[in-house]
Amino acid sequence: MSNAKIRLVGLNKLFHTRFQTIEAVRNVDMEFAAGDFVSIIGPSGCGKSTIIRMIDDLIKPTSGEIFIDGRRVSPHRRIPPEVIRKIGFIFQQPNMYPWMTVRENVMLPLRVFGLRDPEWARHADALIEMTGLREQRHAYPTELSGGSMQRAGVIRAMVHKPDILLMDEPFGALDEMTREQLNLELLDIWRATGKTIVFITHSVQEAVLLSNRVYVMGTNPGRVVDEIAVDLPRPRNLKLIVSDRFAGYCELLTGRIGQVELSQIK
Amino acid sequence: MNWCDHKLSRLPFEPPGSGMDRSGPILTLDKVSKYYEAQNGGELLAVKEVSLGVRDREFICILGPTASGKSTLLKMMGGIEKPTLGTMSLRGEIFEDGIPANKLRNFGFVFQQDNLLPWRTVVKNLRLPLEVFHSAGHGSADRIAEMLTLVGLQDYGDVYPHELSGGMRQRVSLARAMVHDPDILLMDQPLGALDAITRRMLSHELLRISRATRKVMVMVTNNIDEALLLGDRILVLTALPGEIAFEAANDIPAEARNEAIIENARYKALRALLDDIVHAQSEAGRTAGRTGGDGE
Amino acid sequence: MTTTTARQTPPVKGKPLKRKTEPICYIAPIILFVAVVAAWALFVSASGISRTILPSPFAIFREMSKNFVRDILPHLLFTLRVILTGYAVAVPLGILIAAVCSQYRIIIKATTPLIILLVVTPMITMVPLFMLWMGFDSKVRVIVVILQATPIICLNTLTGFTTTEGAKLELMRAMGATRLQTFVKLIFPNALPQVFTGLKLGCIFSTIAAMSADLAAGKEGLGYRIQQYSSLIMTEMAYGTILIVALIGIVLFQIVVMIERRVILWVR
Amino acid sequence: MGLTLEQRRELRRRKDRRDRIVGILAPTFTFVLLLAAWEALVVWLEIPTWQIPRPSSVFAVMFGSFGEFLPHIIRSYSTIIIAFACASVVGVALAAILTNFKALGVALTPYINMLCTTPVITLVPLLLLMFGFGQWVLILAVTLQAFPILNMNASTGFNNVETLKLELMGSLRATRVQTFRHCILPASLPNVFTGMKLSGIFATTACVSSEFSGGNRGLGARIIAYTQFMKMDKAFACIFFVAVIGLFLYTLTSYLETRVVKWKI
Repeated sequence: MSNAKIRLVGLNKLFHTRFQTIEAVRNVDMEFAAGDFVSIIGPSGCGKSTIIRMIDDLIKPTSGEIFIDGRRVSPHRRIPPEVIRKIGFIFQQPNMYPWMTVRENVMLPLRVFGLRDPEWARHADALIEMTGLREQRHAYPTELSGGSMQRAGVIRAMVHKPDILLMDEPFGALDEMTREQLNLELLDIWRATGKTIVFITHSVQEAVLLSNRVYVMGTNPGRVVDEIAVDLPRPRNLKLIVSDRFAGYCELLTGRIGQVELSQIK
Repeated sequence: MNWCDHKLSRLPFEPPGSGMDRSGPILTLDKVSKYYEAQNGGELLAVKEVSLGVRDREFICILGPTASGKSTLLKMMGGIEKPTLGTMSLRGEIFEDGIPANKLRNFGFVFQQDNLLPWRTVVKNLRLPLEVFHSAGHGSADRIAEMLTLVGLQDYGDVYPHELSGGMRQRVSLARAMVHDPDILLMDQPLGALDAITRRMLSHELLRISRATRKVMVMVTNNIDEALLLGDRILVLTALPGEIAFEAANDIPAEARNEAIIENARYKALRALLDDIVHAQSEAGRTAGRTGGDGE
Repeated sequence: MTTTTARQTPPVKGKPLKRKTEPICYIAPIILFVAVVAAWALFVSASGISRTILPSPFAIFREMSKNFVRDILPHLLFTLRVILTGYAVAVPLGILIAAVCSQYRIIIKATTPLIILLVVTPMITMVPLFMLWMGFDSKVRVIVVILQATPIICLNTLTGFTTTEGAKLELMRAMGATRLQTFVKLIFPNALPQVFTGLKLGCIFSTIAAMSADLAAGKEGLGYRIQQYSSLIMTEMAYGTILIVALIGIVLFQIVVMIERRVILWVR
Repeated sequence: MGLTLEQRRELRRRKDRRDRIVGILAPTFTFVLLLAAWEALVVWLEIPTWQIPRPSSVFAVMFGSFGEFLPHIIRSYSTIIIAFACASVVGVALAAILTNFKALGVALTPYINMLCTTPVITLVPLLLLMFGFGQWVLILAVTLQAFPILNMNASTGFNNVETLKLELMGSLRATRVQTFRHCILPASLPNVFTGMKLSGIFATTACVSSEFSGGNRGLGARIIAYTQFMKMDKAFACIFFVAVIGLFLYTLTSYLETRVVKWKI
């Protein structure tokens, strides 16, 4: 049993609608080492959201196995609570509850998991401090900008100290400048906490800037088309975007996705 | 599917004054400013003394940090908002108090959130401008079909907007803005709310449509790559109050402006330059004690 | 599952997809109805409760079918006519008042509390007064129904007119649309869901108004018959008539709901 | 506009204050105008008091012989307020149960909607027959009329919560109760409060009309009695008292809504 944090072996997922069966994911094998930062990129409809929801056991796979910390997640029973506590899920839209203040939103997982110990509350406040939301922590989410709401979304998924962060196109809805800003902040968080991050994105620059490895997905059926290692120096910063090696990786990835799209049209 | 060589028939009805004189600018703004009265008696300056000339067949891109009044500027050009100070002129005719309603026939406006009427099907949404301009006569059905073909949605005529994806809704919104054949097309971050791949695809389609239709286009955007791909002239506004901080012609040759624009040397230089300018402006905005609210 | 992007292939021509209600939506209520009737019959026969307190369902059915045409039908038609005429006047009246009031902010501010006052004060309190002023014929009851239904329709329509999205108003302004064009093409269609909420409530209020007018005025109408049956301890007929009243209420309500489903096609 | 959070809140507070002042001034003006017009008309056309009383005489009677109205006011107000409270609790609780247990919900909802569209006041004569002339029979009838509309509104709210917000609770594996408390209920509070406002209106209407046919205590019954004895100013006084309770319930619910639903802009 390799020491991979998450291992997906021969994963398949079929969705049966009234008219036809859609093969969302076929025979996907993926591995995420502890502390790894891996991106999944591909056109819409290639099953990347399905895969991330299968890891989090929101969706049960039709066949294939999922190992988290070496322990097999049974396809029949619900995932045990202690394993769920290891995972933080970050959504595409900020998904803040407008009826709670920012601080209450961030502490929601603590209330659901029943972590009453004041030490957890201090941890939540530290996270709020870290992302500069301190003076807005009693504001309501509707009064915040898109960037700040998504920052709150990220730390909400980390407040119960999970080892794994599953991020489903977290910065997709933000404008370019805020997205660059949040990419850097995410890198700082990742470096400081050493969490395993599974990062879904549409943006090639984002994938190359952030991750060690990138899985390129094809569509109908959703499958892994390629796995590209990105060995750019760490720590990474904005200056990197202008360097040639960065542009090289971007072209490689864009080319690879281009081929996928072409094969999709044929 | 490419609709490049699609022949565009002239409209059965000729909009007044459409014989464009090539030389002078079609639309000019002279020291146009916009004040919003705040409750505490003070005034909020959104746009400060912008002077701009829009020439025929020109594609202008307006860049600027999130809160720079660039949307307000575009709304003033489109007659949605009245400027507080300064005059505007359309084909030589001077207007003290913004573009009057009867002249808005020459303008098409594309909003950031597609702004389609949910209770109307796609065809009916396209009929809306024709009905408002009282020209929903005999030629309108073909005109609408033509516009839908132009944006590649000819089979989606009687579908309701909520059944379409974001990208498709934005294409319908673009078709609706052009259905009454306006001379000037104003677009307020048309691709802002779309995901990266659809956005890239639609920006190339916008380029194709602008070359096919030869219309004057003014686009507000916060994406520098889009501005370089589409814009003949690029302006950068300062943070609030919005003032023209930088203006430059985009000298990337037309044939280089396509999918492979990344390799073009001039593109890299201009991108770095614009990157610094826009970042400098948003930095100035932030240090001046204003956190980014939803961009005005 | 992948976020279902809109269908790439165009949908079937013409009719947008309708949500088919699963069969359970029909079976469950029927099962419950049968169970309740059975339990009721069993309870009545087992506990020997006197007929004047709680008659058995079959007795009600028997009595009703016997004298339905002779005793109930004329009153049924009378009350139905009162409800429908009142409602038919209240709908356009309510919408018209809302349209007029929604033109200027200051008028909205001035009239809304007044309309709310009319809504919260049941007009049926005026029934005895109207009886005094205008006698007992059906004209009075129609007025009561109008007075009771119009404010609630007007209030909901007004809310609908005043909550149009700013961006959509800008769209009309970008085309230089006149005030009338903006109202006809944007404000009214946009408010339709809210208008129908008002119509549904108006329908309920009309039924209640008609019934209470019968109770107060007497001489004619289902409400009066029910009061008469209970005073004559003919409980079977009383329960039967109440079921008829309930049916009227639900049928009128469902008609408005069906019209709404035909008119408002664009809600997901 | 790029305004700091504090500035934006200050602007909104000032705007709200200005709206509130205009919000009070304009309606009072129209109200006073109407009363004055009513007064002038009655005086000018010399309409006898027994036909249409003058507002001033109605107010005089309201305060003058308040003692005479008091028992009936207490009777009617208590019926309405108790029934409204019961209806609110039952309506929301039932809606929560029916939306969580699908089979039960599908079976029961049509009958609750039917109860909503049936004037329960027709049931009052029978209920009195069955349970005698107690006040609680009226309370039962008024509750039966008031809770279904709240149940309908609350159920619509509970069923139409954004899937994304439910998915968040799903990702945290929250139990059904936690999901309801933290996500479903707060998200549909606006629907619940709209339902409560309507429920208040139904309660007032049902109470007055039940008193028409049920006994001699309560404002409804007094209205009938006063009209028979041509004491129109007292009849109108009763109507105004009914308006007071109706308005009270409406403003109470709106006030509660602004306190509880703080996050709506």
